[in-house]
Amino acid sequence: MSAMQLYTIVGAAIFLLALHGLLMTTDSIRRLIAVNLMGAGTFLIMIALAARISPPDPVLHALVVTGLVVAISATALALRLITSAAIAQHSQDSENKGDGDLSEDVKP
Amino acid sequence: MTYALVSLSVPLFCALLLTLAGPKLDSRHAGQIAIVCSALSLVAAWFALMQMAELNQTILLELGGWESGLAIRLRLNPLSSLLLLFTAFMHVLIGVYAAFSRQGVSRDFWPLSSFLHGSLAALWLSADLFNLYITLELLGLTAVAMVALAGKKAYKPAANYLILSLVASLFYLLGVALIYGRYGSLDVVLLSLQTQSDLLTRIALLIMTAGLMLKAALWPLHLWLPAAHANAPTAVSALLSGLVVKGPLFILFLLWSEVAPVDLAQQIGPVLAIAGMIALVAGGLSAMRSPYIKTLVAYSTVAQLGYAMMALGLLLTWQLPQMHVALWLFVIAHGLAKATLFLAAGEMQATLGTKRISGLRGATQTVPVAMFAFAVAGGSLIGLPPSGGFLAKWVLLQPLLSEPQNWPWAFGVLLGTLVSAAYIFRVVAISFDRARINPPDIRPDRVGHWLALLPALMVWGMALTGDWLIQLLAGSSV
Amino acid sequence: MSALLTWTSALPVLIILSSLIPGLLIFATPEHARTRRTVLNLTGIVVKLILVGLMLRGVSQGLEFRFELNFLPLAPLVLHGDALSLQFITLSSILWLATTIYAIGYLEGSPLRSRFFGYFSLCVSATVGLALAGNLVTFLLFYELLTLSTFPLVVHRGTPAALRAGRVYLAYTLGGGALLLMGIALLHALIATPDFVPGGYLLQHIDNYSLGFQVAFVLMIAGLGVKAALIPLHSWLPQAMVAPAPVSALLHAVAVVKAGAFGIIRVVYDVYGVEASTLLSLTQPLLWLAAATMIYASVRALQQQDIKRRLAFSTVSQVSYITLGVALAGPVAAVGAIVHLVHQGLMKVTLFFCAGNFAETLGIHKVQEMDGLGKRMPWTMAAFSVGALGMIGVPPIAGFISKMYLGMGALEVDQPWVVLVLAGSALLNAAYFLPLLYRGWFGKPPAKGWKEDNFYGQRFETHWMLLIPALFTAVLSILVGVFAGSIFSPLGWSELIVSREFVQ
Amino acid sequence: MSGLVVIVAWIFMIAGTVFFVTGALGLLRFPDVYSRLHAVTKTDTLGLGLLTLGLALKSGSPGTALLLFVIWLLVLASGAVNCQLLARYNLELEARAADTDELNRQGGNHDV
Amino acid sequence: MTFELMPDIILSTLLLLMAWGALYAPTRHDAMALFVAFGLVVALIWARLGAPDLALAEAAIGAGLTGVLLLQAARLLPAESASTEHRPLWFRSSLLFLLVTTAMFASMILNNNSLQLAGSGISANVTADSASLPEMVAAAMGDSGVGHPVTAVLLNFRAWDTLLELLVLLLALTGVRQLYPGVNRNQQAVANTIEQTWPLLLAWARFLAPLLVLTGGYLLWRGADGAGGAFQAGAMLAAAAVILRLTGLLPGLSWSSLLLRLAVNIGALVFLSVALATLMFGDGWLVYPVQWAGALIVAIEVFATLSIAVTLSLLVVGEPEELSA
Repeated sequence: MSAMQLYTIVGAAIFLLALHGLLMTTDSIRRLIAVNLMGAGTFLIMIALAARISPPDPVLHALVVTGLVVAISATALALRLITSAAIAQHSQDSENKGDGDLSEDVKP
Repeated sequence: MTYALVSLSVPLFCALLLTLAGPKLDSRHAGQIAIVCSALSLVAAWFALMQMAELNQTILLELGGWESGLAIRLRLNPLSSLLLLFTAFMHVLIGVYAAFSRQGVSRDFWPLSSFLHGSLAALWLSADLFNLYITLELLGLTAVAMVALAGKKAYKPAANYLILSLVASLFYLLGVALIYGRYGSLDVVLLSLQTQSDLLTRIALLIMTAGLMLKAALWPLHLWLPAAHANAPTAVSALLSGLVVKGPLFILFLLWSEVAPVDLAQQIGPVLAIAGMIALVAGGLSAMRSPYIKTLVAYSTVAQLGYAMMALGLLLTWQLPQMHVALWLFVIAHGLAKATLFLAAGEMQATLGTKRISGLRGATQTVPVAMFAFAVAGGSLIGLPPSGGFLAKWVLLQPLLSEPQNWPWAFGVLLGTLVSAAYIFRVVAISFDRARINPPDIRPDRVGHWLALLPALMVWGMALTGDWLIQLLAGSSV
Repeated sequence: MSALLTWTSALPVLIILSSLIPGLLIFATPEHARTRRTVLNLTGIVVKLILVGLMLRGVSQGLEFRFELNFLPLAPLVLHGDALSLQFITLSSILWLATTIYAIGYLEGSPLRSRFFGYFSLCVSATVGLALAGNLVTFLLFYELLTLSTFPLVVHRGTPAALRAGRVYLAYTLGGGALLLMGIALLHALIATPDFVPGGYLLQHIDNYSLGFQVAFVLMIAGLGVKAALIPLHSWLPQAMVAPAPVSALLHAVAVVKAGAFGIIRVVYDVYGVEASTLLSLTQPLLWLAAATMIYASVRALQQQDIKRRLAFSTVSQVSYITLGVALAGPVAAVGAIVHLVHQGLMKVTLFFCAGNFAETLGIHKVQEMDGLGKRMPWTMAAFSVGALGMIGVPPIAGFISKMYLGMGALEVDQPWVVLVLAGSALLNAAYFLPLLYRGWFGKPPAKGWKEDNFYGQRFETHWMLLIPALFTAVLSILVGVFAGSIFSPLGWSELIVSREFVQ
Repeated sequence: MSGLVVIVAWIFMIAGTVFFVTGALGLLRFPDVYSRLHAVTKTDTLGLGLLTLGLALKSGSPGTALLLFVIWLLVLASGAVNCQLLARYNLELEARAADTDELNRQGGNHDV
Repeated sequence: MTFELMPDIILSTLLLLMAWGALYAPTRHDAMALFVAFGLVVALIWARLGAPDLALAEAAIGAGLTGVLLLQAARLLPAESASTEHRPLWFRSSLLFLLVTTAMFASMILNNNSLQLAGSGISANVTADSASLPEMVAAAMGDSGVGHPVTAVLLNFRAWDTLLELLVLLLALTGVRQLYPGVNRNQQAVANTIEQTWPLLLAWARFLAPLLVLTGGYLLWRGADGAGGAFQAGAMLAAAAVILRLTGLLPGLSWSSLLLRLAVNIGALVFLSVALATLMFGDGWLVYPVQWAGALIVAIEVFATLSIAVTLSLLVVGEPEELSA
């Protein structure tokens, strides 16, 4: 059981745990954290694979760097979307409580 | 290959310039620039296609001049050049609609649609697994940003769409990592020589397929699509349904027809084909039940992707290369028809002031041209001759009907036709109701309606070029 | 593409365009431009009649009219004017003339007439295209376009009842179209789609694809049977009676129903050929089906109280005469079938025109309300009687000739029980038509006057545009019956077709 | 000689880890925010100092020793600042909480 | 055998516990705190697995900036609705399923050595003739223009990926900008900055910011032949910008100023124009002439760092009126 094998298994465990978390939780922030954990799991597996040779495989490292940047930009967008959705929902609820539900479909 | 690269980089440059110009340009000028760029890219794609038509063999390009394996490899074959042309053509059509219809779009639609065009072009040309991951991600983010254009009501579906799209990309990335770990190369052409069907490759390919099916909203994993596409602005939902869902499908096709070993592909074939058939029926049924116009059209996307999945599944089961002609004809015919469906639905929704189908009563009198466009595009989805949909269905049916033991699949196609006829004519029949007409809120925007009709006429015009298209696609087996 | 240059290849396309272009123009004409619409309509008809005349002369001199456009690999779009298609085109052009005049009169002052006449001419161009189709794929193309162009006509009134009928109509015809597509695709998968060849082109492949051919035949006949209103697939036709009178006249005499019958003729004679279909034992079940339809529909007609529904069921039984003739697979029966296509068209159009007149002038829809009609509307009642007697098969009206040929054909291929069926059906026809005539001529007009009484005291008993077409088609069905012997009558032309069909 | 240095380095490192452990224990056991903050920051800086000293000795090259020293300085500064900021913020939270309680008691709970 | 694995085992269990906490901690704040800690431990593991620049990037981007984003979102979001206290039955049963799949994957990794994890390293992979990719990279390092293999792969061998990467960042920013359509300038900005910034905080920020800029610049320069590079440098500069912005020292730049837009676009623009130039004048798309390869890469990296830094800081602390067009 070498260190790389251990970390590959741990990476897979985190991936599955995060997937399980994604399916179980309903709160958007927690689901986003789950997605980030999945990303971390995948990157851990990739780096464990890279560490199989003495100077670690530069291609895999480059892939992980690219993956990281994708992760941060997507997370930033997702968080902003979630907060704006929550604020919109919040103002919508208060507005609805104000004057009843505006039925948006067929005119009376 | 230079034409293809020009066709790829023109929209990217245009997108960057439009973001750079930012508030200086108002929506109309930005629109005109974007349309000119897509037209330029269309011309370049046409030359690439002509080059492909007479050369009729694949051009490979190792980026950066490094030897194969090290560098990212771009590949231009008749299929990818046709898809380039199709993407550019769709962007010109929808761009013209977005610019000149009264409904109009916000200024940021234009850089985003050029980004979409560029990332799709990069996806069609790429033959490197990780490069496909990045283009997939680019596609996902652009799609989410465009859904968010529709304002507050679209934020929740957009957030949900983004999270699921990220999960799908990570599944795909994990599969790529495992395959790289196993075979040590990311290049599709090299991998197709090396892959064997051992346990690890099987797991990796299954994980990647799950991710791609989630991204392309193929049947079991399609639940996010109706909310996202129905709440997006009109022009955006036309782009999403027509083009964005086709990217992951292309990668799925690449994965299973090239990278995967033959016996693995033959095992997954029937599964995909059956899933396609179920998608046809399930998507159709939920389309029939949905009370809203745009949700109906979104579910019809899920159903029509069932056709493509069935074609892909059967292509893999029997290893018949010419089956992929049917697959790509479906993709093109569905793209054009779906663009008109969404544009017409959006126009009717705006003019009649209702989201519901029951509000479409008397549409043939209040919004005649939009309803005509809806019916014509619906005709192509059903596969009535001489539309593009009919062409694709005809090519799909040929191998199915040649041997008696394949006839059950033909029955599946027949079922799909009837189901799609049911939900299309449900809307058309209501529109002929003259007893309780739903009067329009605003004067119908004549120009917008005619522009919405344009893609549908194109898909019916495909019949004239049908023969040439089939020869071209059949020429490039892969 | 070079084929476009010679006039012989351009003529078929021109015939189709002669009704398509006016149709599209009429779509564009605003609702109030009544004269412009009528002028467009009439010019379209006249041009088409002239072109058809030209083609008639050409075909009789043995010219070849063929136009080709590549569409699917190994299955181009082919328009080919041969004797059979010409007969159908002449029938539909003449009846289109009569129905258009009738429709202009009938729809006086009603809304959406531009849309109606637009789809009306689209429907006729689809029918003509269907007749001129040179191979199965082109036939399928026009078959589906016919469905799409007739649906708006069926739901023209836009009432919930019309919409329900329209939905039923669509379900049947689209289902039929899908089945036909499957059959044609199956045939194409087996032996590609060559042009129609008198005598059929399947014979040499029969040994290695016999199962495929049988399944394809069943699929195609099912698909065509929907429009030809064969037994299990006929129930859309009576429900489509809710449409305006010219539409039911057009649907039942000229376009939809005849398209189905014409398709069956093409498939049996020009695709399978008589020999192959008997070898594959396909004709016998078709014969039983046709016979069953004849009897069942006539019995159902007896029970109908509404005039138009009774006529609808009579159409269902009359059209199965044609299928019967085709299924008998004998030369004489074939002549009977092909000539009945024309005769039934003429007589049925007359009956529908008269039914429309009764409804439009005196508001009569039920059979009981027809008492004493002969006194109030003698001319229309006369035309109605001519049509009804023709249907029963009383000489010298056209119906008699086709029934006689069908009977002789049945004897020729020694199927005597068919003669019994024909006789039985004739009796049933009499049973459901004669009471109407008796009421009309000998019944007492209602004491408190008619429900409505439009056009009273004018020069003619009803609007002249409603009366003239009815009389014109009634006279035509008599003339066709009397001068059956001459070459130019439908009978002569059918014998010319059959002679080419069974020459080998 | 190097053997002696290594032993001394190990002694320092073990001492460092002991301080870390006590810090963690403090975090768990202490009742309120301020004492827990105090426990964590103080022990961490000292523990880290010993650890970096041991590592510097072990590594032997002056370069890394200097680098480790700079790292220790940075952690020292950031630990102190963070502890101070957190404590002040907590104070503010409690002050604000106290006002609202007082408000509630005073005006009855009509504005719930 | 398990002795020298001890630190790895400890780190792994720590990692799994933190991952569990980040997902199922009772309150949302705990989950976020544990997620940031998780990021640091992951950075530690990556450093241990011989990927220093990745550890740096993870610590700066993964733990740092994502942490700020999460905490900022927590402040704006209403309280979490359903608390995840009650664990339904199928929750536990699905946990069991989870364990089973991990065990299966582990057994697969352990006994069939298709990933060559147990062995000393990648034997020349399956087909003997083609050298493995890392060997190819080492061989081609000579004329790649840079010393450090990861930077060579990122900016030369797979330059196309990195170009698309910059577009991903730009797209995320365009997406975020859609969320504030109508916000006009004079609306009172929801103060990201704390109302009255404490003098200590100001002093600390003034001390940290130049240090971060210094390390960012060093990382950018060091990237050519050692661990570092455009992304890590960009992250550092973004961190500096975030600190200054939060403490109110840095004024908000509005999207209508050309400077900001140029800064955001410059990286991708330069890269794409280099690509086009090499296509038109050079001998192929992204084929750097060997003698200028080093200079070109550095130039691209500088502009990329600038645009990454600005984009990241806008993403993390961009005010609504800064972003709205």
